[in-house]
Amino acid sequence: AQVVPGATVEERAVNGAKAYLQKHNLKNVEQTILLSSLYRNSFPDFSERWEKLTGVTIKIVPLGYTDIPAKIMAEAVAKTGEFDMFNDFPYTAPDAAGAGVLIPLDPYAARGKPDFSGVAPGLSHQQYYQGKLYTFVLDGDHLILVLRQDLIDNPQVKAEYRAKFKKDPGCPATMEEWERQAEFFHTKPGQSRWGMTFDKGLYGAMGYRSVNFSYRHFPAYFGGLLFDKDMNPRIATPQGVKAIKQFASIVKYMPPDIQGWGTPQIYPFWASGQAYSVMSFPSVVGFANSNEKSVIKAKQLACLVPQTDAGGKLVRRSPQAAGTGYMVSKYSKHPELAYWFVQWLTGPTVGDEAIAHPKGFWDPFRESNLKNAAIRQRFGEQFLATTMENSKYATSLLMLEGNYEYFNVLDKHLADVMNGNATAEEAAKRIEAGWNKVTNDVGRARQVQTWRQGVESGIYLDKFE
Amino acid sequence: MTVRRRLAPWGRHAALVAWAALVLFPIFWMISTSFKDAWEWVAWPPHWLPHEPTLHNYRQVFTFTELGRELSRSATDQVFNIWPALRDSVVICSLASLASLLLGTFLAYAVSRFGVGGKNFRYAILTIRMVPPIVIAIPILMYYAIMIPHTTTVLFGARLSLFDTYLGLGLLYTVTTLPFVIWMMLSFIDDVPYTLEHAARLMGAGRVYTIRRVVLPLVASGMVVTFLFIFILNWSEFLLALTLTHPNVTTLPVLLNKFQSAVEGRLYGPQAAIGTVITVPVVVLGILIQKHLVKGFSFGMIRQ
Amino acid sequence: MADAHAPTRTAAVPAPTRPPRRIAAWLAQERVFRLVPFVLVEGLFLLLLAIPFGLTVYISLLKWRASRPFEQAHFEGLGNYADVLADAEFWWALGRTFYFAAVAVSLELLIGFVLAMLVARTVRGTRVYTTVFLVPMMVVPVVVGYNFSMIYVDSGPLNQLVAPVAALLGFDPRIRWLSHPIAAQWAIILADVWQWTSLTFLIFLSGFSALPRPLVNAARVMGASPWQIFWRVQLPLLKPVIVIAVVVRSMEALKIFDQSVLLTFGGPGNSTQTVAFYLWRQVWQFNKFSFGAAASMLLLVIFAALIYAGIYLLVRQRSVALAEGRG
Amino acid sequence: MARIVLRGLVKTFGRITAVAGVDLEIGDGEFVVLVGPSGCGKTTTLNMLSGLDTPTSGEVVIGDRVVNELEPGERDLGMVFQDLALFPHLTVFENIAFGLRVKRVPDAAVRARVREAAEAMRIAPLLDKRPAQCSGGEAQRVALARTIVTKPAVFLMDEPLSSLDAKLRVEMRTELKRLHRSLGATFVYVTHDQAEAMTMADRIVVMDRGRVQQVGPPLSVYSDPANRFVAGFFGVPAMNFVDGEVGAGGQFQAPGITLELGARAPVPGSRVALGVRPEHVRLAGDGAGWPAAVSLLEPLGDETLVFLDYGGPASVVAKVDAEAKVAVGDRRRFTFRPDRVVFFDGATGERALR
Amino acid sequence: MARIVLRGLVKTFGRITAVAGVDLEIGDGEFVVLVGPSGCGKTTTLNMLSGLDTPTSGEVVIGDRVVNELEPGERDLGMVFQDLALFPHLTVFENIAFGLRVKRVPDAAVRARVREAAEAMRIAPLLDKRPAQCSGGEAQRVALARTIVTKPAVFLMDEPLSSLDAKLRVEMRTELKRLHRSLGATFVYVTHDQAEAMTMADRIVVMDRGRVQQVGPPLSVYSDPANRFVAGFFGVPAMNFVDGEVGAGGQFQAPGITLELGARAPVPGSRVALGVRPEHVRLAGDGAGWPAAVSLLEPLGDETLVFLDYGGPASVVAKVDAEAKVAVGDRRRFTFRPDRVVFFDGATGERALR
Ligand SMILES: Nc1ncnc2c1ncn2[C@@H]1O[C@H](COP(=O)(O)OP(=O)(O)OP(=O)(O)O)[C@@H](O)[C@H]1O
Ligand SMILES: Nc1ncnc2c1ncn2[C@@H]1O[C@H](COP(=O)(O)OP(=O)(O)OP(=O)(O)O)[C@@H](O)[C@H]1O
Ligand SMILES: [Mg+2]
Ligand SMILES: [Mg+2]
Repeated sequence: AQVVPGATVEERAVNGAKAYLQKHNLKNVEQTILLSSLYRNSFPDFSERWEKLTGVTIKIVPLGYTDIPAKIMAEAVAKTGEFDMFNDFPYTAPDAAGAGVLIPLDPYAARGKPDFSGVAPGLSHQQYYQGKLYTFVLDGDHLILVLRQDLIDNPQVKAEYRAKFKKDPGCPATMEEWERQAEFFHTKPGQSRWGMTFDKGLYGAMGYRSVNFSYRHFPAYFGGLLFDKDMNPRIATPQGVKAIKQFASIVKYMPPDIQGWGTPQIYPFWASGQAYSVMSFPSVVGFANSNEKSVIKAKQLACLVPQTDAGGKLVRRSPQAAGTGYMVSKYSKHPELAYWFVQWLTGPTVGDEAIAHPKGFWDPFRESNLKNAAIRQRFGEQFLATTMENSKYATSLLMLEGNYEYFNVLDKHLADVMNGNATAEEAAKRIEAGWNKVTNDVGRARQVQTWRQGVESGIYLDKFE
Repeated sequence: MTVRRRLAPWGRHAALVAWAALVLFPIFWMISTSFKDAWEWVAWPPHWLPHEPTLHNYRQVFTFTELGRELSRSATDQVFNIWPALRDSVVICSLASLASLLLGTFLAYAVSRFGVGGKNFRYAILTIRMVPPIVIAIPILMYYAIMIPHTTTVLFGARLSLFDTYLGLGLLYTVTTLPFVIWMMLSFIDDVPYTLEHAARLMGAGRVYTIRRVVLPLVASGMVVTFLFIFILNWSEFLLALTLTHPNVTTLPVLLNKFQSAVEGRLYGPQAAIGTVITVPVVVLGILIQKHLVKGFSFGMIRQ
Repeated sequence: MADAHAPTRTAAVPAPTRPPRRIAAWLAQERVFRLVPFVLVEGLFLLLLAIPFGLTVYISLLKWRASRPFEQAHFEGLGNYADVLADAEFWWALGRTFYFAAVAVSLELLIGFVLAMLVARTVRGTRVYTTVFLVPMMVVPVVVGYNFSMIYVDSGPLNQLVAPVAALLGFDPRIRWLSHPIAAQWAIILADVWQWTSLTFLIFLSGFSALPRPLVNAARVMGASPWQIFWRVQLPLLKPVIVIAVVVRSMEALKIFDQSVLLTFGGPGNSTQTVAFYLWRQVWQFNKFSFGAAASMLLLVIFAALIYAGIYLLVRQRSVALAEGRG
Repeated sequence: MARIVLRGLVKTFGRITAVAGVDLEIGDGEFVVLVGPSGCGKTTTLNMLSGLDTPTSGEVVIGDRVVNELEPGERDLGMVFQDLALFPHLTVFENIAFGLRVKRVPDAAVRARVREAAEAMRIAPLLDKRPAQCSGGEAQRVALARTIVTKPAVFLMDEPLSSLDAKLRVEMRTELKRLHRSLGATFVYVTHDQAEAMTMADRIVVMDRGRVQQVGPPLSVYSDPANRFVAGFFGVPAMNFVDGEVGAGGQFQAPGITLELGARAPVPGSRVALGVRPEHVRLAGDGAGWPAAVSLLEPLGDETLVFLDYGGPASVVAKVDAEAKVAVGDRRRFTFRPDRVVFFDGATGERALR
Repeated sequence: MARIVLRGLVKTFGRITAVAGVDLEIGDGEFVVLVGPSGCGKTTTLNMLSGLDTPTSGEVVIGDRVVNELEPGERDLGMVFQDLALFPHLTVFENIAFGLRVKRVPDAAVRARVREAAEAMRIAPLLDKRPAQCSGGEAQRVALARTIVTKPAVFLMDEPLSSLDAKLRVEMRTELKRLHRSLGATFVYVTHDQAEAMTMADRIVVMDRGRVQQVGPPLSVYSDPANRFVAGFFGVPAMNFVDGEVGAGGQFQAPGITLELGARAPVPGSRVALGVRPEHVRLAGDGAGWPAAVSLLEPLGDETLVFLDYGGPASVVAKVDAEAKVAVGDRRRFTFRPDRVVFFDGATGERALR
């Protein structure tokens, strides 16, 4: 195919769009994007720029991201052509692509030459499903751990901590150590320690434990492939059971309602200084640094996700848990035009600007981000360095047909363990059975093939032994 | 005995006041929260009244600008302005409720006066109401989005889809509320003496004229009650709207859902603001017709 | 007024000349007129419910996940039904639903009845009480949902109110209303009770105000205590109204969806997953359209049984009422 | 012009025969009253006349048209209903105007005619009120005004006075007669109150079990009843009946009472019932008549009812002047006014021994 | 033992005064009838007696206890309501048994007493039916049986017969009298039907606008009314009133009618109204009496009402024998029975010129 002229990814996109408009003699085109409502405060700045550059208007339909997959599937059934682009997690792609609502972008990419260099493998390979390019990622939303720098630096804390653990407090190397720290820092309301009184108490840890979130965190505790080569679950193993236990046991140092909490509870709570540590999306750091009511501005320490014991060896895995990508609808009237916008938005230059956007929700993920002054300014050196390092361990969630059902099985049984309704061993067995049922229902042969393809491509970092 | 007789009213009032407090508390909390800034939404101990009252939530909800971006404080704010959804809800709910009311009233008339549909029609009709909406959501989606467009394309050469349209949702609302209309209106129409109609007809009035000028005015208050009741049902309906509309048409409950879901977390302040705004008019309306409400809900089962 | 039995005219009397009837006049004829609304409504039902219903049956016999194009769906027979029946989660959700409905509806009936009785006996303030008690009914359930989610927050007002009691009994006052499996179930039930007691109250109040006053007076003169009047006179007379309240509320309670989504999203785990919510997830989250259709059909069958039980009760009450000279 | 003929009128509801064949001719301008016990088919007959019910068989002729096929509104008649059927949501004015509005009479004419009707019925000051604000008598007049405003040739009235209290009923009776006289229209009036029937009718039609029992002027129905049903139906208190038989000597014999039948044609041994109205029972001095004990007195003010135990199964009631000296327990003799005694066949109830 | 005394009884509902001060003594075993027009406070008085309403002020004494503070059920009385108030969900048996059941009378005794009451009221065959399956008269008897079964000392009845038709009403009147005589209990009976009042009462209490107007035996209330209200209330058709004044010569003067007052004490010039009942108006031959034209005849069967136009504002009505020869348009003279003419003060309506 003929590569579109242009020196940069963005230039090629603009030129490609203009050429398309010219070729089809189009004017006043409006395209619609189904946008995760997280971005609705920042996205318009870019869509307006695109309109200035090409004359194509982008209409935004914001929707909570939990509702987006259903909306995409409804479009797969209804085929209204209402939407040109979708903004959702990459792991929506398997079902959506299977339903035929997504268009493979490889033919356009061949002419547009997008640039994925400097993107960690766990992130860049996620853009493909069954070998085809469906998604452009613009968000390195992998999990990190954040601690309270001010507490760690407190001399009395240091002294007590050293007395107990024979080392200085700091980023925990392993999940076990994080839990030990959580226990150490956990303080009841009204208790006085280290010369301070904790009126509202101090929780040792925070993390996402609610339905539809647990599965995004669990791989960090598991540390490895959830299935073997033939799609047999590896959960009912000592490694799996240990991961489940670890996942559940730290909950006792978390706020009691944590199983019902999402981002809008966790972020402000963290910023209110009532917890020592939080495992969350990277944006939590920016939130707590910039929010006016935050009491922990510049008191945060970003850490790599702790390592976990994966069957005898320590591995560090940071699930790519919430980063969204951009897909093009098959029922779009002008899929190519939509493609050009996606390529433009996610390109290295515009993409960097997006990440630097003060009200954006895009997180750094590309090596070039490190050199971008605005991004460094926004996220801070320490955090940026950490998160870029962390992204090397970023691993995709399951890129399989029916993945939400796999996730649900996991969530449900993890909740049972957290609530004491099942032991880790029982849960592991049930998860295994549940997953097998899904695999069989979807079609084992097909799943095995997709699974292997995904593992080979490196999206899970780990390979079959 | 007499002591008991004197004390009983006090006991009654105590119980009633207690329940009234229970009923009003969530409403109070909603209104209070609607004036709170984000930091007061979840505070321990809770703030019964806002310490720093603000209109910010209302401003966000009522902004006329496209997305109200300038009013959102941080990246987590996902606030939408209420106007388009308000329009959609008002249009769909009024028209559907009205259609249902008229159709249902006429059918109720036919059932009451001519025994149309058989002896137990008035109960059989309730079966419609018992079907959970989720059960019909997918087939209706396919029906609206595939079968109807396909059929119209073949027949008329024009693709007509009911998916995500006023008509599509409105029709469903009409159908799902019909059973209640028929049921309630039956009890009102049964109360209108035959002789009034006879009198009108003897004076030369036709069937339609009689209904319009004699029967309808007499059941008007019943129709108001019924309308309000089904309007509330439609106004509240969530699942069908969620499945069968958006983005062109968005009703309030769906919009409200965009402010929150258990997963995404909640924006209590703006939600409370919207909640206050959409609750108050309905409640005021309800209070105005309270007397008729009480009359309309024994469904004609006790009559002496 | 034309009738099939109309006698033929005698020749002696000239036939009345009639103006030509137009469509309106034709419609106004009783035998036509009576059927118009019926045909309209039945037509609507047919068009909007019967066809989709047929479609559901058809889909339920296919093997179709929406993650594949519809064209790839193939005939599966009753396999989906077998799958649903074998799915423990379906039964669990169904059980939850019945449990919620049973507990919530019982509470609503009980509280609504007592409130209505108290209001009916009160002389002063009836209007105010009635007005206040009816408010919840008029609040959009979604609003109720997040309203209660505010109240249930572990650092929310409810726990603040509970705190003194908690302190006394020595447990953590921060009850996890939404994340503890049992508390979450009650959270949903209480929200439902809060909202829908207003309806049962309204129905019962209508019943009480329709009760003939002289009957109570008669009982009083015969020396019946308020308690005896209640059990021997009012309650039996209110039976039809009670049946209505039970039927109407059960009907709606079995469909419970909103609060389970809004308050807990079925969690923690699936402890608050109702069958409507289960279906919704199977379909819209897991894209199992044919499975969902089969589950829908099974649900319909189960509900239909209940529906007919309910209707049977209603009809029987009605005929008893007629026999007693009421209604 | 507004002659009414009913020919072989039958109406059945399912298995119930409400009207079992009624033949009747009503002259133009006549005031005919249908009376009979509850459920005898009066309302049904009237409804077939008005067109509200369709006859199962038979013909209704009004003027000189068979009207079976006509809508009620096309039959040129006015009707007053038992419950008046005033439209509660309309003012008195609009109630009266209704029939004119239906016919799209111009507004000015409506106003004039309503006012005229209202004045005729003396309710002009009420025109702006609602029916609920009118007293019983006023509401009654409104219903009449509503009917006369369209000047129908035939007036049908179904127990129009039954909801009024005794006093008002008496007044409205007079009012209705006056109206009839001034309009000259044909009136068909249904009641089960015999006082109304007696005082208003030109002719009374007595119905029972769906059939006409007797037709005639009031006094002849009262004093010359065709059968025992009619005899018992009229008169408060009811006619006294004494069941007996014709003795061998041709005299009437019953326990305690024996009466010579004189010139009438007796069939000895046949069972007959003697009937005599309370006002024709006389308390006699000693000697004449049959002995009896006074068991109960009911003073009515103007007159007093005396219950006489003469040894038969029921008492004989005599209506005597209020000032008559009678006390409970008195033993008195009584006789019947011979020219006022009637006899009925013991089996069929038809008049006998004329 | 079941003497009843009402002392200064007052009841107000908000601004409405339903009963404006009633003082009354009712002897043990007496049959007292409260009559009066609708809304005059009869029901309210009865309800205060039964305890269903609490008096605003005043005392109710039953037997020799002040019962103001007692519950209705503790006052040892039985009540029959206007609409009977039978429990539709209970059988006739259980309806009758109700009062015994609430007192936890043993089952065997209940059965015996219910049967006894049912037999007394002749409804034993109905015991298994429901009230809706009973005819009007039967239902009436059930209500009575339900009341007598507890053998109360006082019976209160609020228009118990008003829903029955004329014929049944007459029968039930007799039934009630019989019941009263056999039970010997005190009866307080409310009605606005004067025939019931006249025929049943030992004493009649006439009420109007919340006050007692006259108390006395039926015939004295009828023939010797205390004021114009009472006079007009009794009698069908109503008493004739002629408004006039006392002339200079001490005679009564009205347009068309002049009457010597004789021995009575006239105050010349004072306005008085003459009252005379229709049965005391006599059609005279030539010469005597005042001339008048017969404007209307109302034959009642046994008697005929003659409307006489004598030149005054209203007609004078005379009740004459049915066989009297009178025709509309006749010019006749009429007189009043002098001993039956009463006079009322023109301003206050109180009796005058006694
Ligand atoms: N629509 C109907 N369906 C069935 N039966 C009916 C209907 N209308 C009247 N009947 C029956 O027909 C008979 C005659 O009824 P109709 O109303 O004519 O009596 P009526 O003489 O007017 O009595 P009343 O004095 O009580 O008004 C009654 O037995 C009644 O039950
Ligand atoms: N509960 C009440 N509230 C207000 N006013 C009342 C109430 N009960 C009765 N009244 C008024 O008190 C007055 C007397 O009423 P009551 O029922 O005693 O009359 P009544 O003589 O029994 O009349 P009727 O013959 O119509 O039964 C009426 O004007 C009535 O409107
Ligand atoms: Mg009738
Ligand atoms: Mg009364």
